[in-house]
Amino acid sequence: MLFWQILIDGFAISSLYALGATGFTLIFGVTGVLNLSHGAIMVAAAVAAWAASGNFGAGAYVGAVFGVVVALLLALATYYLIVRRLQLSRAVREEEKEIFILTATLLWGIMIQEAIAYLFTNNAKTVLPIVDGVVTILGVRTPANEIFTAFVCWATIGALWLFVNRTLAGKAVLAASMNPRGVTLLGIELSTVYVGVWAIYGALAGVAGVLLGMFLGVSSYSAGPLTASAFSIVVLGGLGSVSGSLIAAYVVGYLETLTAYLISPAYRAIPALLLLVAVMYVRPRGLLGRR
Amino acid sequence: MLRRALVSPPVLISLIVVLLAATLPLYVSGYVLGLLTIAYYFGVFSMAWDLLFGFANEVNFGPSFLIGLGAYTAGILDNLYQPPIALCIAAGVLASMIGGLVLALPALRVRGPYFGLTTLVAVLMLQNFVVVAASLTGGEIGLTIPDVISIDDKVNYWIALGFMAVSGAILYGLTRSPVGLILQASGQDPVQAGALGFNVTKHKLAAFLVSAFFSGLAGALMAFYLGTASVGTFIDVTVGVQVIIGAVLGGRRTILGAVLGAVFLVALGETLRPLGDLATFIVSAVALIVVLFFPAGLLGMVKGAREAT
Amino acid sequence: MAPYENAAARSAALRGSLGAASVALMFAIAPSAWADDPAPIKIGVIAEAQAVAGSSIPQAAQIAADEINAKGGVDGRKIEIVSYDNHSSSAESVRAFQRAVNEDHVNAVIGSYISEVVLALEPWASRLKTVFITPGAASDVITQNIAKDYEHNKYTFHGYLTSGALAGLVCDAAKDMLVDGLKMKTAVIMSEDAAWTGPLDAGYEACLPKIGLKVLDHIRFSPDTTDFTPIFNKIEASKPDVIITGVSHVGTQPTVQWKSQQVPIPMFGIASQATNSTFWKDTNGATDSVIYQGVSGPGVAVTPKTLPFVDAFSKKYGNMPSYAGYTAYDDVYIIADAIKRAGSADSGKLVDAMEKTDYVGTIGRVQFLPKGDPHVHGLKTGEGLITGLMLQWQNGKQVNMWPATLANGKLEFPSFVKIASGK
Amino acid sequence: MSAPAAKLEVSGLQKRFGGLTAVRDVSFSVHAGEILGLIGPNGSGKSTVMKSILGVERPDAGSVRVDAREVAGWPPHRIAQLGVGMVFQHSRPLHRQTVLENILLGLLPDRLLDLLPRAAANARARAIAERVGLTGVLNRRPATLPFADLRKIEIAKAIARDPQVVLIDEPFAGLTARETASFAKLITEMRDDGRAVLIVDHNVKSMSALVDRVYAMNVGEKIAEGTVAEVMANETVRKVYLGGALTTAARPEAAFADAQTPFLEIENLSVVYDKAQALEGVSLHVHEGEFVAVVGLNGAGKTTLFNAVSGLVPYAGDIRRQGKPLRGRTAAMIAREGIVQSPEGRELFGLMTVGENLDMGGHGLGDKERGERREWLFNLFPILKERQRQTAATLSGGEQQMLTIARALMMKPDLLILDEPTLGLAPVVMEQISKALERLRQTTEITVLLGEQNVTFALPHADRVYVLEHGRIVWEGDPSRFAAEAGAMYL
Repeated sequence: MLFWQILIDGFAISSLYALGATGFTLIFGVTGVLNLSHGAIMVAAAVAAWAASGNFGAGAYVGAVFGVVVALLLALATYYLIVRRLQLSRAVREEEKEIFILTATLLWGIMIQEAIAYLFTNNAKTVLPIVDGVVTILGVRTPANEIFTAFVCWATIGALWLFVNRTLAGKAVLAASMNPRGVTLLGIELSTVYVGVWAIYGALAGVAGVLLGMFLGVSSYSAGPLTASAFSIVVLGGLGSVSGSLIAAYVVGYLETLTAYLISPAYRAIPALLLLVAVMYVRPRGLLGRR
Repeated sequence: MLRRALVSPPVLISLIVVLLAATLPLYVSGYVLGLLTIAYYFGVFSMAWDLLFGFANEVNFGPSFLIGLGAYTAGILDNLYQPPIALCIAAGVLASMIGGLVLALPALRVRGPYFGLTTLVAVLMLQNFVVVAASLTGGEIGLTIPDVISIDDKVNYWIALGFMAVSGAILYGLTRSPVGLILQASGQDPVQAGALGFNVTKHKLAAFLVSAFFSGLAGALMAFYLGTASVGTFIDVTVGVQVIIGAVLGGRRTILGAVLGAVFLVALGETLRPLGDLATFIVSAVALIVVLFFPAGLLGMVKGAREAT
Repeated sequence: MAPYENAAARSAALRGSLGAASVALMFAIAPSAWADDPAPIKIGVIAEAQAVAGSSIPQAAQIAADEINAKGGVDGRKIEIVSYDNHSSSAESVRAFQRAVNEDHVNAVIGSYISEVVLALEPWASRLKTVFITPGAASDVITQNIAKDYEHNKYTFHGYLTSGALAGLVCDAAKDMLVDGLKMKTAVIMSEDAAWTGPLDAGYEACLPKIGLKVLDHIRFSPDTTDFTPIFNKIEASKPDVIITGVSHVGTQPTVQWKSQQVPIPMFGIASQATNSTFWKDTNGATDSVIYQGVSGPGVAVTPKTLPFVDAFSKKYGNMPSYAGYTAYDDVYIIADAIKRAGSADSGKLVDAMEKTDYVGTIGRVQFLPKGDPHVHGLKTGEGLITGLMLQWQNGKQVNMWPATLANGKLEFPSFVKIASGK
Repeated sequence: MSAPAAKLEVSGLQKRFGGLTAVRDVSFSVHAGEILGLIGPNGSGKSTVMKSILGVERPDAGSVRVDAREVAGWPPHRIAQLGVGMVFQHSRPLHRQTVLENILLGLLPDRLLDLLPRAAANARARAIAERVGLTGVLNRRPATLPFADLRKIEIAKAIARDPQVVLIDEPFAGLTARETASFAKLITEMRDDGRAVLIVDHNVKSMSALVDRVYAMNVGEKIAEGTVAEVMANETVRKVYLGGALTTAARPEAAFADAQTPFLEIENLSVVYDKAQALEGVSLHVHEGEFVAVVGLNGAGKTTLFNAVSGLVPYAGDIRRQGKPLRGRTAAMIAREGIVQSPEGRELFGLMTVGENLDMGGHGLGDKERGERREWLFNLFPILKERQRQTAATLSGGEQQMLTIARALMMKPDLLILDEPTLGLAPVVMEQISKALERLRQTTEITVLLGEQNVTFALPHADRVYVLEHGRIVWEGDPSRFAAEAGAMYL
């Protein structure tokens, strides 16, 4: 019983982590950018969905879509207003661009977060769920929403996988992550690829955010922790390795669930952090890190 | 070259500014003084960070790890046994320097985002510890520090100003001194520095220790000014962000610019106060604009103009 | 207790760091207005102008001051409120306090609903020998400090219920409503792992068995918890009749997941965020049937003074006062009354007078615990003093259930909640 | 040159990177007051030798002795302190310090508590600056100096440590003829001070004037040692640099239809990489259907030239395609429009299969056409057909090179630019690739611009040959005349 509970509960939350981290690692893998406004964008998506479905009574589906769209726009804004500008900047020396992009996206994230707090207060909000009620699996009474979450996460990740491995456009993205120069020499405009990737990222972050909002609820304060957890998962799995971060997401997810069940909910975050530190010292590349 | 640095414009200007600042208590309200007192301590935080980033070329996302260690160690000691304040502060500095070593170890092994993350994680760990060990640290509602250095605004202000001035002088001098040169060389191109016969590891470790020393000292002093220490004021990641933004805003690699940035942030944040929540939004926006359009930072712009000639 | 403490503290991190000391004079009154009168009595108010709970504090205090002044003030001396916005940061609060005393020469300070802030200010009240009363913080440490070193710390008063006291009030209500009313026998305590819940849980542990509720399990969870599934599963496994809550920093998430997981056990106790009128919307109605402790509720006349105050407040500011608003309003009267009795605003005399306070305010009859009590300068609670209320969310409304004399509705539960009556 | 013990003695040096052995049994010694030239084409392992001496790489076997002390495996700073100085090819001065301060850096002891500069050091720094000819710019910042002065700073720093042994990496790269002379002077002065100098460069010619002895390497091994004359006369060396007897199949330039406006015209092209002159006034042209080879040693500027054509680097001068300037088009556009490069670094997508790599090349084509094209390439490079499900990273060097060329051909190029297709390949593989090119040339109308340092490989295919040296075209003509006219300058 307890075993099944842990298995099922851990799965949903892990899937959510996985989806959240996938976009983050995709962006890093292809464009080499660590986007510290990640959490803020997810929250923005959730709050947008909440506002649309709740305040303006647009209904759960419309709300969800609206949330994703908002995230997508924010992601593109992040690229055009901040990342691209810094990448092309002559005033910043190459070796410094990393810290500049980190700082800039961080500030951008704070701006988004504060804007949300200002417009919608910083109380935690939950998005009107698309599915309701509970189902009993193997004797575990599971909210339908939880199953829905896991399902959508994997459907999205699966779609991404198909896109990248089964379409030429997707392969171009993959190619760009391995060798941007090679892509250019084959007559593919890198800038187009990047815009596409940021759009995909936006969509992924949006879906993740909205699901989070339905499943667990968010507040503008979640932004920082969300970025941190995505960051740790991605580093744990190995920067730029999608499969790595998927695995890492499940490691973290189950580690937390196990701690919550077997030790105490009060310490759920700590083992994951310790594991991260251990990895940093022992295998800085991360579990499946390539670079 | 130090001799030249001593009479160089930046030094003379800062000297004048400090002297002027020292007279402020004669004609501004205690409220403004309190404001600047904090700003000065943040100035030191930023300078210490700039030493690592701008000179040792190590991006430390966890300045608040060192600051928090200093503040809390000093505070807890005072809270438990009330020894002389000086002793508490010394303990704080020591703890912070040990923390510096802990940070330095991964720094010498991993680079870029990886090191950045280790430092970030260090902060999260400390934060968790403070909350979990509430009985000792006061948890998330903060630690009460029975003693304070002084309850007089003016005295506190002068202490902070003096401390900042001295720290600034030392750090600035350090970066202009021979070891400063070596540190920059090590940060910029370890291989070349090695080929010139410099022990890169040794110099970087030293840089971490110095940075930790000032972060910890400033943290402890600030704790004894406020008579309280809380995660929100000393450890939270956003505190570190503030420190970094201050340094980048003022102009990285300039030490003195860091102070400028910190004071600017505080002043701006303050003047925007009536806007409430929007204040933070606008401050971040301004900082972002500087980062995007004037990457050299406030002081950097001036220097840049001069160097180009 | 202290709603959003954590939230506020976190935001304080950014604000406190991006800004520093602050005095928003938006509420302040130009001293010159009283030029021709005898020196006014100045009361400093340090609060969180942006936070839902904090914004009511200076507003309510102002109403009280206006009322008193309208009646000619205290022995002809007007009451002047000087407000300081601390942006939920202890650092800013400390500077505000220093300025209030050293620059603006206030006679007493009313400050903050955040325990972190109050604990930071308490030593300053002692250092600057200024009477200081908090209308909203919950930590027992505040009064414990006074007990530890009375002579030094006697200037601080705790104008709101300590967590320990709150536990007692919840137990009183549980006795009437759950044990006698619904014949419940067992309970599980679910509280967030925060400083303020320490004494609360201790209180629960002590009093629940006494009133006949067996405590089957006691779960503390991290305030950062997002996924409550494990917690509810654990609770359900021990099959209690009721969940006794102690949550403040979190609120939306556990409530929503309680609903979406259809946990068949009712929730009863302290749930600060449930006191917000917006809570129903934030949780998409998941809060339906949640029972929470409060000192006030829409349309509940705790004392004859309650509703008039609420009317005055909503007339002037267009919204309902937060729980700290009620106490802040009372605190101004209490200070004024004490100064009147002491015949002077000298801190020493004022403290003595304050200790003799016996005043019926908006949340009940206020008396401070005497020297020698472990919670000296805390509020006395219980029958005839302060009892608090127990309210339940019922399809979008906060309905009061307890005490019976003030009840304006009956308990109702959704189908998925199984009430183990008479078992 | 008859000092008793050598200042620097390398013996039996061996260094492996994963599978391949970069350096095998290299032994030489440099005495006080002697200049030894260490030469070898790209991938010969000379820089690995240098790194091993510096302590940047830890040799797997063999010994490195400085003043008869074994230093193999020591950390760089200790080796340096023992008296080994290095003049890096790429100068990275401290940007915020003046020239004087940069030189002072070289004079500083490796101590932590050295807070006040000594006046003596200052004087010494000025003396050194005087000597290398930087006196005029002592108080300027590097950013404002010309490339040659930056290199001088590097030399000054090295001299400042008063090293017994000086390593100099490609001393003349990026320098103009006049600057080259003054550098040669500085280096001979070092020798005259009684230092042991080791110069590392691509060929003998560049250093013939100043070295006492030359040690020539190829694919990790010694191929010759001796005086300049001896080494230049050495058969193996000549083979490595010039190849053996050649059969050429050049077609006369007039034979091409577009004699008036050639398909590709490059006029007076100059490229400057952060101050280093990579190309200087280069002009050349390629006719439609012609096969043009640009030969030159690594570092001569071939890759820069091609990258300029492909729009990857900013340049001065004109590049015209069928009379229309290419400037302003993005690299991708140029490639899409048919000027396709098969780059030196190969730039394959390592984790993708051979098939996928080819598809990426044919992304512009319809599915059917892409299929046909792929089949055609498979019978040009049969090995790729067998490997098509394998990921590119798992291919051998030769197979990767074929894939690179094939991928470029998938784009149906009007002009195919081949940059160093033989780099680091075994002779048999070169043979295969050579055959493939031959077939291309026979069976299609393809136009090719080939960049090579391996003359043996380049000349047989070429209709015309350009020789590039230090960023300048130094010879142009028919391949058959190459050995006679250009051989000497090429060695």
